[in-house]
Amino acid sequence: MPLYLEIIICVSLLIGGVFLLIGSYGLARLPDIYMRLHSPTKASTLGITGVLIASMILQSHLQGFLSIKELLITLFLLITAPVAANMIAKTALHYRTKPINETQGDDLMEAIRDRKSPKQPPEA
Amino acid sequence: MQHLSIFPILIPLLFGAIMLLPPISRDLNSQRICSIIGTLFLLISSAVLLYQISSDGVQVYALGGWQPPFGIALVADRVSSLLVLLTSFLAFSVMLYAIAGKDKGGAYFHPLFMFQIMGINGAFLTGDIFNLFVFFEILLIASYALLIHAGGKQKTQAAMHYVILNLIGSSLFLFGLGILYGTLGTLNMADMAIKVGQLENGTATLAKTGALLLLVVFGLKAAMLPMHFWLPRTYASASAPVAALFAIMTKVGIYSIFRVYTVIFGEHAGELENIATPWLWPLALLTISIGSIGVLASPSIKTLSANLVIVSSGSLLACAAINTEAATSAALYYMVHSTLASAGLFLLADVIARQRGKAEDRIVRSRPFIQPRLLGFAFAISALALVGMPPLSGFVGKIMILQATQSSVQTMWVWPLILIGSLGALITFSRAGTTLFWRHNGSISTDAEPAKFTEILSIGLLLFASVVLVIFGGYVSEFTQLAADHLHNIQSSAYNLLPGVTQ
Amino acid sequence: MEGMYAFCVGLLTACGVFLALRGRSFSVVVGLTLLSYAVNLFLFASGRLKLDGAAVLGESEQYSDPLPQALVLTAIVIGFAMTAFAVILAMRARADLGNDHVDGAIPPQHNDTSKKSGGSQ
Amino acid sequence: MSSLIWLPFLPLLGTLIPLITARLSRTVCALMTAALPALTLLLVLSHAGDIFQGENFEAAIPWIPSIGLELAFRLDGLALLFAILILGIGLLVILYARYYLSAQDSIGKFYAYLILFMFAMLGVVLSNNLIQLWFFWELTSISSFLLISFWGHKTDARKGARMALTITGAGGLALLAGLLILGNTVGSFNLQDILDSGPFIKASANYPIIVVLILLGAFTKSAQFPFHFWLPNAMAAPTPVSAYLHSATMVKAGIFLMARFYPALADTNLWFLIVSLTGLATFLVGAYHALFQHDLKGLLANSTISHLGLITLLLGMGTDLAAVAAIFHIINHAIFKASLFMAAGIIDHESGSRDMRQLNGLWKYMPYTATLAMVASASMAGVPLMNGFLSKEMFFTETLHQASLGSLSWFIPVLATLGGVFAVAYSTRFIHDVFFNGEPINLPKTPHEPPRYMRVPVEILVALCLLVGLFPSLVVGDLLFAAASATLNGTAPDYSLAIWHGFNFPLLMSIIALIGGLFMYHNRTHLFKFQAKFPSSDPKLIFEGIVQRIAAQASRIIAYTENNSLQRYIFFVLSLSMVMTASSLMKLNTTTGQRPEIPVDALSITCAVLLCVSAIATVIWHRRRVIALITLSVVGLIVSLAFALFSAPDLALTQLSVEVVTVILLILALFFLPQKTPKESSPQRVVRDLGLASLVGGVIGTICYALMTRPLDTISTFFTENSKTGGGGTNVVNVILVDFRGFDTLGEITVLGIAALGIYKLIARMRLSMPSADSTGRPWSEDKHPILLAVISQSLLPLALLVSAYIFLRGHNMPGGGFIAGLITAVAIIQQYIGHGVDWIKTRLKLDYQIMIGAGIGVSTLSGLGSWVFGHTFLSSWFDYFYLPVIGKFELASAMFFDLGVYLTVIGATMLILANLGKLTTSERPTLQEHD
Amino acid sequence: MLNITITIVAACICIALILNLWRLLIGPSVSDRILALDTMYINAIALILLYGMHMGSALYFEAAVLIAMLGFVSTAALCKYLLRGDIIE
Amino acid sequence: MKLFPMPFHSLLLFVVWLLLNNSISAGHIVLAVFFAITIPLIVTSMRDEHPRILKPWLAIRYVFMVMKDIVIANIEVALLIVGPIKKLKPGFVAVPINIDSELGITILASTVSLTPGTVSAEVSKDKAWLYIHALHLDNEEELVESIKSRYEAPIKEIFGC
Ligand code: NA
Ligand code: NA
Repeated sequence: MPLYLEIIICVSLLIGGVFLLIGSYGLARLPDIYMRLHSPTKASTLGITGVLIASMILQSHLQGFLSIKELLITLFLLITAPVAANMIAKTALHYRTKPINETQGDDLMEAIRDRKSPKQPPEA
Repeated sequence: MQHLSIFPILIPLLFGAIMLLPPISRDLNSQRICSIIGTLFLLISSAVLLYQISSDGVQVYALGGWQPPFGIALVADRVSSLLVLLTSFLAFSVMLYAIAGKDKGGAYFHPLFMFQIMGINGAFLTGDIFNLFVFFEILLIASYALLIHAGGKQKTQAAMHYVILNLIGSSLFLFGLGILYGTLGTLNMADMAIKVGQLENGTATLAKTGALLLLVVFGLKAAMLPMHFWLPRTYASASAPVAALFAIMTKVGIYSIFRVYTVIFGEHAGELENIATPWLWPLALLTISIGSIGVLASPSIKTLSANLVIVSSGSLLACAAINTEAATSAALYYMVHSTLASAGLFLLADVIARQRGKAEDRIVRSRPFIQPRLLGFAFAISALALVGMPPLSGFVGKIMILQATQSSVQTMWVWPLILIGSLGALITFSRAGTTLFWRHNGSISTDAEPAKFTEILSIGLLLFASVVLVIFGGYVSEFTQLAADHLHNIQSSAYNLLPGVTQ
Repeated sequence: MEGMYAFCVGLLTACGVFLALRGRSFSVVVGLTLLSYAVNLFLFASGRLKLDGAAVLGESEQYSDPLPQALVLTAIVIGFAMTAFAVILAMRARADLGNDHVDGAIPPQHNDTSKKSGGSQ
Repeated sequence: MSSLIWLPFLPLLGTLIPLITARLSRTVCALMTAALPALTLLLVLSHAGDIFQGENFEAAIPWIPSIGLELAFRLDGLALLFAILILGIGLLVILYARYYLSAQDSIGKFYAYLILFMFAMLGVVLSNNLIQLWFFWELTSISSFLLISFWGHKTDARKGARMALTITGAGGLALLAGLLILGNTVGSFNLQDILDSGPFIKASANYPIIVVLILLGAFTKSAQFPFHFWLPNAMAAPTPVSAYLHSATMVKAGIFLMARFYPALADTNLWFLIVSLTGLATFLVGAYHALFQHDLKGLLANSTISHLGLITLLLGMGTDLAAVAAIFHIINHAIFKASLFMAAGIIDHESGSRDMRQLNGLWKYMPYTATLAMVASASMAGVPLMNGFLSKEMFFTETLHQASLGSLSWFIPVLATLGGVFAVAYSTRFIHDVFFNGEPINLPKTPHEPPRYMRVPVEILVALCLLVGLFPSLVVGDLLFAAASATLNGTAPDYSLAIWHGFNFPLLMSIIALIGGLFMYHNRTHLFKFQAKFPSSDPKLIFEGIVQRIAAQASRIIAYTENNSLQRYIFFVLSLSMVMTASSLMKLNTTTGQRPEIPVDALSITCAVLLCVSAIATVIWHRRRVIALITLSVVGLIVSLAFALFSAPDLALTQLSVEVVTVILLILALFFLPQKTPKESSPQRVVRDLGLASLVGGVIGTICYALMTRPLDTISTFFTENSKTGGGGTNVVNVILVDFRGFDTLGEITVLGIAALGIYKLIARMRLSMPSADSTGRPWSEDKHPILLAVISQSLLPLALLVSAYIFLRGHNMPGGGFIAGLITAVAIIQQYIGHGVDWIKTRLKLDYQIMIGAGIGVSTLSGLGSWVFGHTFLSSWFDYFYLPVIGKFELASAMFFDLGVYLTVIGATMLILANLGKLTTSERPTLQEHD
Repeated sequence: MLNITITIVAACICIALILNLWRLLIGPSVSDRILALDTMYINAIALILLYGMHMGSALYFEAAVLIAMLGFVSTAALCKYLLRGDIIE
Repeated sequence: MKLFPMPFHSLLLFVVWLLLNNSISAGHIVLAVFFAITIPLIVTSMRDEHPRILKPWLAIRYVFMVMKDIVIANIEVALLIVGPIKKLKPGFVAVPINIDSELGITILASTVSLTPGTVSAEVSKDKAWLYIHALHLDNEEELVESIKSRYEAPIKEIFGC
């Protein structure tokens, strides 16, 4: 394998690995569910993309032709990750899971939960 | 005909599948016709198969053309073809009963019935142990579905226990299979029989644990103590044709015990020779005992029949434990007899229950019957058959079993248990019969339905079979003798069943 | 590796068995699912473990034993069918019997029975 | 001699005649019924001459050799005697019953049972094969049950019949055991062989058990003490039955048995002790009880017991002369007892009562019957000039001659005389208390003489009493000699049938008996008072009580063991399996085998940790169901990873897709099941279960380890070698699935299809209430179908379908295949259900899942059947490479059609389950307003 | 170099998985656990791809695709359950 | 029935098939065409009416812009996560939106989730508000404005709604 290829693969792999780790680290570290939501949806998406790119390059090299089917995984993840995050946020809101105290706009939460517009006063 | 030995599996499978497709799937009557034709075909082909086997010898059917031990092979020998014929006859008779109306009350009765038959026949015919597992699962899942046919709390409750216990059983089965494959490296039973003799030390010990796990599984199916608990409730709550069909289900377990522990772990198995016997022996005796106690305690005819199934299982297990040609022959005869007789009683119990209002089939005073003579006669016949009194087939089976005991120890245990068990059955049946048919109050129940023609025909066929088994007892027992000889000698001639390997 | 694998199989089995011995249908079904995982792993292992040996011709030099894999596939499917049936049956039992105890009735509170049995022992 | 074969079956053919002719007049019915027995009697008698000459007739045809059963008959003296009794008295009873039975009674049924019994009884006495003998023996029990319970609506009849059946049935089973051992000992079940090997049998170690078992059969049947109690209770039967069964035939079957096996078994100390003492006890007990009966038939029944005891005692003595006396008494007792029963029946029939406290002074009303009864009764008492006197005299003589009890032998004649005293006393009572002794009290009817022909049978029998009594040699001499010879399996000894033997001890005993009996009867009031001091116990009640207690005990055992606790059942199954496997596993010396192990790496440790922790978490959190589900998903994920790691990509794919569907199913179930699991396991239970679980886990883990570390030689090389060339695919696992072991796969999809059908059945009538709130009591969200989820689900569908097509098509050569493809499609459709709901889908997707299942299984099967056309076996695969312009070379294989069937079935089954489950809740669900 | 990188990345993913497990165990809310599971799916995809790279085999790609597709379905179903109870209504 | 009821999807399927098989052989192109036609035909009944892409070029530009944003967002978020947590100022924000189609809203919400420090939490019943959660909220108005201008506007333009 040419060195430049190996370097590209290694770099993208390392980026991927680091972002995956950060994503999971954030998941473990961040103080409330709403904040935790960010880390897998973003960091992990990028992380997995890194691994996928590395895989694409390596497999293309090994197979001897361009193998970019890993893009399909990226496609799936890009489509589904926001929805998953949305659904999880909905459940957290539904369960009235408390955000940390520093959270701004937490007065909106009831409205969000009930899918009302922010100006309406909450019903009694 | 070369494909004959797979007919007993394919006929029900295809008929079952066809009945899921329109236009037949939309109309109960055409399903009924379809089922009768199917089971009749099955009966005919099984009879021809039996005839062919007894004249030409064993048939090995290599599926997919892959010779055993690599591919799956069906082995139609005297034993399997006899049991397939038994199943087919039972299926045909029970189907006659079902089409009188018991097939209503839920969807898919007919296809499920067919699949159940397929599973049973497959389990009898297959020569591959994993394929045996697959057919076990087919017959089990079909039995789950049939058990809940027509609904009701008891059925649901019984099904819950039955299903979960069998799921545990299936897990154990797979553990056992894993061990056997992991030690023998093959799945064909004849090949296993050859390889098992070559095992040594640790590997042999491991194979033994696998074999014993299988024994538990088969014992569970066969309602061997202490794994019989599920049976009375399950059988008693099932709708009549289903319960009647279930009469053969315990026999599949017994059959597997005979197959596995005479063919694979039989006399030529080296270190693993006759490993099941020390366990089978006490458990068989205890099974007979608990079954007989259950018979005495039975509050209703269906429970009574169910407990009789346990007794017969115990007796058959005792034969398996004795593990000689004579015992196997006795077991085969007894299997045929007890399956048909208990199926007949299950059906009869249903007819009885329908004519007695709220009393149903419980052994209590009730309204009189619409058809007292007919039912009384049928009841007496099935009672005689099941108690094992002349002139019906029970006594032949019983004497064959008694005669099969070898040592004085065996005799000392088996004889009293079987004879006292018969006495218990006699007492219960005489109490039941006199109560059902002579202790009446009130008038004939208004919602009582008389037995329909096909129902009577069905019960009649099953009970008449008992008579035939006595009249032609000589031929039948000669056949079972030959079948038993074959089974006990497979191990020494296993290479004949393995065209794929050279000796 | 084999030891760890075997430990996991054993642990899964134990967990499955423990849950299968509970009284509520849901726990039992979960237990059976765990047990079937264990069974599949066990059956799979009967062909021995092998790294980098997928039984696809031309993909590797030495192939792992494909037969147990085929068996496990069959077992997975059958296990799935059985579990599905058990799950729905549990629901049906709840509907028919009014509770989710596997025996169809909630047994009397343990405190009462323990006193009784304690006395008799 | 083949006509002998037909002899017992002639009456059997006759069982149908009464059923058919019952609609004609009763007389016609009786005559037609009698025809075949009469013919049979003639046939039997036609052989009499030859038999008197010492000839025996035998005939046999094989039946079931494996159990020693042969259809074998023999007509010798003993059989002849019994055949004549059975048929002769049978004919008289048929005539008698014609008048005895009332119009309400079904005479056809009665005659049918009677003839059936006659057939069985003939079978017993004519048998020349042990098993066949037992066969007919049991038939007599059954037919007598039917006869005793003829009036089944009466409690007494039912109970009496049941008791008789139980006792004789139990005896029958003992007899069977005895006969089998006897046959096995001798090595033949032929009667003649048995009779010829008497010395051998008596020397055999099995002899005691044979004797005991066979005698149990004989004693129960012949109502010997202590099994005698069933006989008086069998008196609930119609009197013709009693006259037939309980005097001449069935109760004599036991006696017959002892006589039949006399040469083989008798004449040992054991035999003497058991038989004689039992006979003596029975003789006395019966005689004693007879005196205190108020029921006419009860008196006769007990007297029968007593006389049976007398015969048994004689047979037990073991001398040839005693045997002759026994045979003679069989004849005499049959004659006088049958006539007495008939007389009692006439009295009952014409006066409406059998109670001797009501029956008084009937002489005035029925002098003719009274005369007949008096003669018969005198015979029973042993009055000279009657037949009973002769045999009783012989009996007394024999009691004097035996010395087996040594210095205590004098007991026997003394007790015999005492029995004689009682016999005279109860005979006197039968006459005096009924026909004299004042006026009738409260009889339901005014007594009168019976119809002419009802009396005829009694007249014939009474005439025989006198004829035999007066001219014994002339009337029964030949028959007795032949029967006695047959009994002894040789020639009977010299004996004298003279009426007068001069003054001797036996005569003195008779005189003492006569005088003592009259004296005893005269002073009966004292005796009755004495007897009244004992608490009366009805054996029927005791017997029923015992049976019920046994049944109750049985129920208790069953209730205790089958306590309907699944937990216990599972515990038993697993414990048993552990006992079995652990016990053999302990013999495994070293767990580790020789196979080199794969080194452990961090990745696999991580996976193992994940797996173990989440498995344990599932257990710990099993009561928090959602969380348990989440941890379960982790376990599933790791298992898939493990499959991937250990070179099984197909397994990984399958496990992943199955996992998701399972979780979805479980979530669906979660909604309808209670949201919480209560904590209900006691600590002991938890500890017990943990113990068992660890044991199972430990054993399985150990085995797993031991297996993996041992080398294995498998058949699998065949598959890798033939996968491409024989199966046309490079993915060996898939080729195994669709080709080498396609039959398994066919079975597997059938299972899936059946499961779906079964689940459909389960759902069809399910009535579930939906929880209005979740486990925390929180009302459900109102957002049915979140926008994002709905829209994205739609977008995913085409992609998912494409992926499933991809997976399907590559399966044969690469990981994949119909099953996984099917599940992916199914999951994609489920995703639409989740995103949009059932109603939305219903209008848009019109798939009949049931048809898909049927078609799937059908397609797979048909793809297998195709090979038949080419003469190959089922599922033989076919594949070839084709070339098309533009497209190039491609492969077509029958396995693809097979896989297509799999694909269809999987979708059909999965969707049938999930879509129907979804329909459960489409109706409105209760909404709960939130209260904060 | 590639092998070392793969080892490092594998270690990263392993730590990530352990962290996911940690979150899954401590929760505190069910939503947290679902999120942890979802993240685990993503890490598992990466792990499989990495393994494929390590083995130089493309056989494991489909497993990764399947996790990507099906993991989402599972997450969505769990959330739907928490929200509505009934996932197919 | 139209041959290509969902042209965009057909194209996507065609590409993805070739991608999956890593092949542009004639056989696979035929199969790709086959699936590109049949799958939409099967699926079309299972779809709600969605607006068409009116400006494909704009759409492509949008995609690339979002991809760039994703990378940036990820790095930002990664830094936030690794950095001191105490300094984070999370917050909920209501973004008024003005898109009619559900598809448009979904795309907007997804984009928001994938890009700088925001996750779409909910869409109000009247579809007039998109609620988001920001990991680090410095200036609410700025955030709302950037979402509206950077993402909402192009989406509205692409779909013409
Ligand atoms: Na009187
Ligand atoms: Na629903």
